[in-house]
Amino acid sequence: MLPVSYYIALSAILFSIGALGVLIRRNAIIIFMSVELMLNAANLAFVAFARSYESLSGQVFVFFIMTVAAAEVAVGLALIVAIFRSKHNIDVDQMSSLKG
Amino acid sequence: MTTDLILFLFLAIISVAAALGMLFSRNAVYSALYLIVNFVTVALFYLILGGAFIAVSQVAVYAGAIMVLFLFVIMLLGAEELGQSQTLSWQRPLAIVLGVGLVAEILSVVLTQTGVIASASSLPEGFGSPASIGNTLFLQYLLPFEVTSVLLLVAMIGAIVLTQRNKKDA
Amino acid sequence: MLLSEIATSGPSFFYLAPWLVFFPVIGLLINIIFGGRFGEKLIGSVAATASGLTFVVAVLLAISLRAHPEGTSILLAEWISIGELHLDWAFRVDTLSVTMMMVVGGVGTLIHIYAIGYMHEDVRFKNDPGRYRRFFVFFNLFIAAMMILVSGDNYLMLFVGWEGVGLCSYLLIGFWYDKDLLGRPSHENATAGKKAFITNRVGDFGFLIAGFIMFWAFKSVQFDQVFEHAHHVAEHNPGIILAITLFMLLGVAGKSAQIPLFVWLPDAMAGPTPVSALIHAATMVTAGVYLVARSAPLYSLVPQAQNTVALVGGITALFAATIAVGQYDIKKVLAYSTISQLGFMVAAVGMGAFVAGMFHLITHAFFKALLFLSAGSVILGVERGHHHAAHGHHDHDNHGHDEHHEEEVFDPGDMRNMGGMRKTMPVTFWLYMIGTIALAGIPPFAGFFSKDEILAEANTLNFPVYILLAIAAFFTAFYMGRQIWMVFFGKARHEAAEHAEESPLIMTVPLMILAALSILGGALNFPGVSTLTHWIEHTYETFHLHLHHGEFNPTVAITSTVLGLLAIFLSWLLYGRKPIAEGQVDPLKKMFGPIFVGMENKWWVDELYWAVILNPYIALARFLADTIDWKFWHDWFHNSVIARGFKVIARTLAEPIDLGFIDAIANGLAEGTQMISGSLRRLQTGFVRNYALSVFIGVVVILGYLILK
Amino acid sequence: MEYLLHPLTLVTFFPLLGVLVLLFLKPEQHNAHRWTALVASLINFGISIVLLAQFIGYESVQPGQLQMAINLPWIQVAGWNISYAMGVDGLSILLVLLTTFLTPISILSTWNAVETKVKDFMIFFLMLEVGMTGVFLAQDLFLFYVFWEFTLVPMYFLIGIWGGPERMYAAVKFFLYTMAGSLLMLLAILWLGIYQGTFSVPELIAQGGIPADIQMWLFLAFAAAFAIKVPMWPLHSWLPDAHVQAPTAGSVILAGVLLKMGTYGFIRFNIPLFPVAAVKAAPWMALLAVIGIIYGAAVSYYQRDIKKLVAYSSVSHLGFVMLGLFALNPQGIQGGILQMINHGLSTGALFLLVGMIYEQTHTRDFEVYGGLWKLMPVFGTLTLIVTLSSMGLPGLNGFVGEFTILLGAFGSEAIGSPWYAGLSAIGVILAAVYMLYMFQKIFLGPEGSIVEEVKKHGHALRDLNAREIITLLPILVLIFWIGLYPKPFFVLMAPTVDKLVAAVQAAAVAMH
Repeated sequence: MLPVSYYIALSAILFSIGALGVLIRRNAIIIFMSVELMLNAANLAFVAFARSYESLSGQVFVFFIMTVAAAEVAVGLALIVAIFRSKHNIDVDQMSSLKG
Repeated sequence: MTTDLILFLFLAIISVAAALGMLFSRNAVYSALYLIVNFVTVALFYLILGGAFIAVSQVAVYAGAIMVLFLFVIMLLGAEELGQSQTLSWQRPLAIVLGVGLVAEILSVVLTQTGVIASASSLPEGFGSPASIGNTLFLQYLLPFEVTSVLLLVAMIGAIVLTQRNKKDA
Repeated sequence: MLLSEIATSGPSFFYLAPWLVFFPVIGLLINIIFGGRFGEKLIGSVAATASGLTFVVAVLLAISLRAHPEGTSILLAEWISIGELHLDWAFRVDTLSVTMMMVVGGVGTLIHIYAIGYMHEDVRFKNDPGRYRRFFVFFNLFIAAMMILVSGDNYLMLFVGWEGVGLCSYLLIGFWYDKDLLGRPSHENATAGKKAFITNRVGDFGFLIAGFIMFWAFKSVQFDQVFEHAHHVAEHNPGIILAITLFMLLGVAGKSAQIPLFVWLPDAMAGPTPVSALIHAATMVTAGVYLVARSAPLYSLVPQAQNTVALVGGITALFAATIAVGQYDIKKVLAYSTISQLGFMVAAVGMGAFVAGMFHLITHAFFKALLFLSAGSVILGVERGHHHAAHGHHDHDNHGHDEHHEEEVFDPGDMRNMGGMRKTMPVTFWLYMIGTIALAGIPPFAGFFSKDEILAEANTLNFPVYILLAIAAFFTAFYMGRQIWMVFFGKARHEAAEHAEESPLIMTVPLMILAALSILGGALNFPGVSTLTHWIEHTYETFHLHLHHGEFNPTVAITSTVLGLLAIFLSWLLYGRKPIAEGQVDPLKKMFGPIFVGMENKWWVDELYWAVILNPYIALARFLADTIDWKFWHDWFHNSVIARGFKVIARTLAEPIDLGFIDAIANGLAEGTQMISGSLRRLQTGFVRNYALSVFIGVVVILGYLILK
Repeated sequence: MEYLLHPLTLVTFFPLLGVLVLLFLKPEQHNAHRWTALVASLINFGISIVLLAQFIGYESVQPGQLQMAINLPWIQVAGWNISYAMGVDGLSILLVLLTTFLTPISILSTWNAVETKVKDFMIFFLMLEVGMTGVFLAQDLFLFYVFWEFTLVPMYFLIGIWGGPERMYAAVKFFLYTMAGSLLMLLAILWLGIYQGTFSVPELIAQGGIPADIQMWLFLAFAAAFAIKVPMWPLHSWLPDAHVQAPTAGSVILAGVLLKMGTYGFIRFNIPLFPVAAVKAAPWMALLAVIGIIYGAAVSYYQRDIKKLVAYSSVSHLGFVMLGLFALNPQGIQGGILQMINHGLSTGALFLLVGMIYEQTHTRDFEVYGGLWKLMPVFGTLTLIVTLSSMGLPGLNGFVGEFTILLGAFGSEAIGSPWYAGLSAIGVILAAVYMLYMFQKIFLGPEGSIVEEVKKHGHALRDLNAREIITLLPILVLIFWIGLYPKPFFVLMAPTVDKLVAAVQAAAVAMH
């Protein structure tokens, strides 16, 4: 069994890539995917810790995160569809009506 | 030990590569496919870490259901690629610097504290099996489990309401 | 009482006592619920039967009492029970109460029967036949309340009946609540009813206070317990017994129309005649006498109270008799006569001649009911005659009699409109004569024996009262003679009297029974035999109260008889020998002038009360309501002082202080905030990614700080 | 869950369920609103009957205790000990029943009278019921205060929206008056809560130990709130305005229940919490009560507006209640509590009757009335019975209350002199004067001008219809029941009152 830190490091890298995706890309769908990637990174850390502490709670939390992610994707994609209908675009930089 | 390490590195490289592929693809469809690859490698990690049930769920739910949904929406909207219009020119470099910074920070923490977190070499019988997960879920986490069901219901209704066309438009 | 005892010592119907109240209540409920579909005869029969059944019960109780003369008390239910206060719905059956029950039931039933006929015509003359049922409902209610009064086992239950009969009196005086005595639209009758109720309430106030003192002195208002401890209390604190009896006297004065609360009774004649007979002559007004007789064990302990009661009775007897002389309304004469006779009874029970008072109560019930009902018969006869005469004049009139009332005001009760009616109404005439002789106290009629017993007792017990009563007796004979001569002799002074018609049998038969009782009633307590005395003594013996036995006094008897005959002769001289003609001034007025005017105007007692009590109260109420409560307290104090004062304070605070100082600070703060926010708003780019970047910067910086710390 | 279905919680908050249903109904479904409110209040009455049965059951085991008590911590910050504490005893059970009994009757009386915004009316009415029931059941001073103030809001709107022409003035006056008194009470409550360490009434009573001079101040602060609510003379000025302007159902509840909150406050808080002060204050309270009795009766007599007359008669009647309560002996207090019920029934019924005639004639001025008994025999007879009950005719409910009160006050050691009761007994005479005056003006005498006036508008005066008779019938049954057989009512309160009297007497003895 490899040390947990390996997995944590991997998890951190994946998380950072996801975060960069959110920050760099303008395509709303890809931003979403990046969010999913971040969630996955977190899941990986959970499972690694679950293994290391021999506690199933970590795995159960992954299960819950998956559920939340599913719900989030459903609502988020619905939002994107709704926005696309009114704006005919999914570029997040076009949606700036909150500008002060 | 070494086989473990080789396997780990092999999968980790694929995983990071797929993530980066997702990040830099122009086409959203490619991004999605890269992401699926990433999810599958992560599922393999789960398997290695003794989470058989979670691994299967990962493939079924993420790689299967969620990503298919993504692809559906991409196709539906026909928004694979966006036009060239850089609005915030300074954001991209700053973000990359920060991202690297974050990785460096986390790695520094992880590498300096390696010895603290020990790992058990052997696992109890049935760890991460559907039966054990089920027991934990329905005994210890019953109420959260029920709450997530409500959450899913709300998400479903929300999705339906949001995507419904106005009666006047129809 | 043990069952075996009942089995061995004759029949016992004591358990029937509650039915004294239940029967009339059932009767009135039947009439309320089903009466709408009944005919008049059936309504009247139901009511009369209910009343008759109470008489039957009373008789059965009397029979039971022969075997158990000490009487008993029948518990129906617990009423109020708080701490030391225990009040029951319990019925007292002893010789005293059963005597009253028989009078109420018996006379009541006869008057019920009479009323079937009387009201049949009355509602038609007054043009509102729908009110027939209401009359009998109230009548039965009265019987029920009166039975509660006489059968109560404690002072409070007695009080329930006491106020209950007052209510019935109110309702029945105001029976023609939309008319006056002459049938014109007016508030007069309703006001008379209200006057009766309120005057009675003044008396009831005394009763209540007496009850309160009694409770805190005896911790009970139950007859047996009070009387048992009366001696004890009297020894330590005679003032308490005196206070109780004097406050009770106020109640007696209210209900039995004694000075100073007698003013309601003459006005009460606004009710239909059977009401006057039953309630305001035979039964309800005697409740006060019954109360004193019932409380004999208390009164006999305090001579001061006894003297006061006797004096009140004596003065009332004389005072009312003088007023009766000056009245022209046939019922008013009888009303004042009733007050006067009640004075006799109250005087009797006051001086300790309880049996004599009760005896006179009984005979008075007979002959005064007879007189009132006969007077009612006379009035209806005159109405019939008026009706007849009116039709004679207006042959084309098809609308009935209601219009005459509007055209021409005619008082069928005014004796100045009567005269010579012995020919047109012979039966009524003879009945009236019997009643008159009985009332005047001529032997051997009932009134002679009872009145004589009172006079004889007064002669020995309280001589000043004896003098008052003897003079009152003289006046009694005089005004009754005057009435007879004016109503039945001479010539008719109005065409209505000329055409008067005799009443039907349903009215005259009960009268004949009452006449028979008026003749023979004296036998109840015939001197020497003293049936009633021995009968009632049983009750007092239980409280170890030994009655003073009045003896027959020939001197007193002869004096009073001679006085009576002399008075009748005098009245003949004035009114019989030369009957007064139409429109002629009363001969007494010529002779005595101002004195007669005083009698005619009831000595201005009503006016006095208006001036001394009522008008000041109304003025006070008006002052409190309009000036104090509304103008001062509501409008001035609250609306002006508080509300306007608050407004003034508010304005001062609002303009110089709030606007000039506090507001300025607030505005300055607001402007400063606006300036700062104006520069800060540039941060809001509106790009989501930008916001996310700031979060990310935060994460990296904080994490870095934590690591380097 | 267990607390949610506790009878006391249920009986208090059940009407909210009706409110919830009403919220889902469309504003124009007037009949549906009426039925919903009626059914909700009737079910609540049923619940209160169940409560009564349980109460009798507990009472037979432990008489005089606070039964079915709930005690849940509510606000426990900074040493404040506020709980959701409820309980029922002989003092409150009858008033709870009176509330749940009068509410459906009042709702029934609005059937034709309230035509606009029926939904809002019913919502406010049901909320009012929640507040009133809560006031009678709360055993925590803070909770009590919340309920107490809560009743103001619906009543304010009931008067202010559905009232007569001067409704805003009356509503604001009502609100401000009650509020002003309540603030003093709030200060006293906070003092108790902070310095005695608990807001729980039973605990405060058990602790005792408030110094006599402070008791007096606290007594006065509480009395300020309650005396305005009762209202005691001379703080009654808001009452005629509120009564005259309020809609019929509002008047019924105002007279029937809201005023009782004041007298209830005295018996629940002032007397047991500050027994020494209560004994000291008794003669003064009795004096104010006597003045109120006579003054109210005299002022009633001179009113020309029917509702105003009844309003002032309340001042007189509640004077009797106060006299009874401060007699501080069993007769006086039990009579006082019963008289609260009696006044609720009789005056409530009077307001119902006035409302019924007002619906037809649209005037409350005596002068145009007269001779209505002939045209409306049932109406006249029922009014007569209620009038007689109100003026204390033996055999009807009013007498039992007044008699026991006067009897108690006459021999009361706390009041110390029979003169108070003697003078109050004059009020019994004066009650007959104004009550009979009112009855005569409306029902007796020749027909008044109103008869023609109504005919001009194309319809004759009609007698009561079935709904109106059904509205009144339960009250009439109780009027006779209490008058003839009040024992069950006295039995309910006797153990609690005995305990209270014993406690007060112990305090009075300790004082000397």
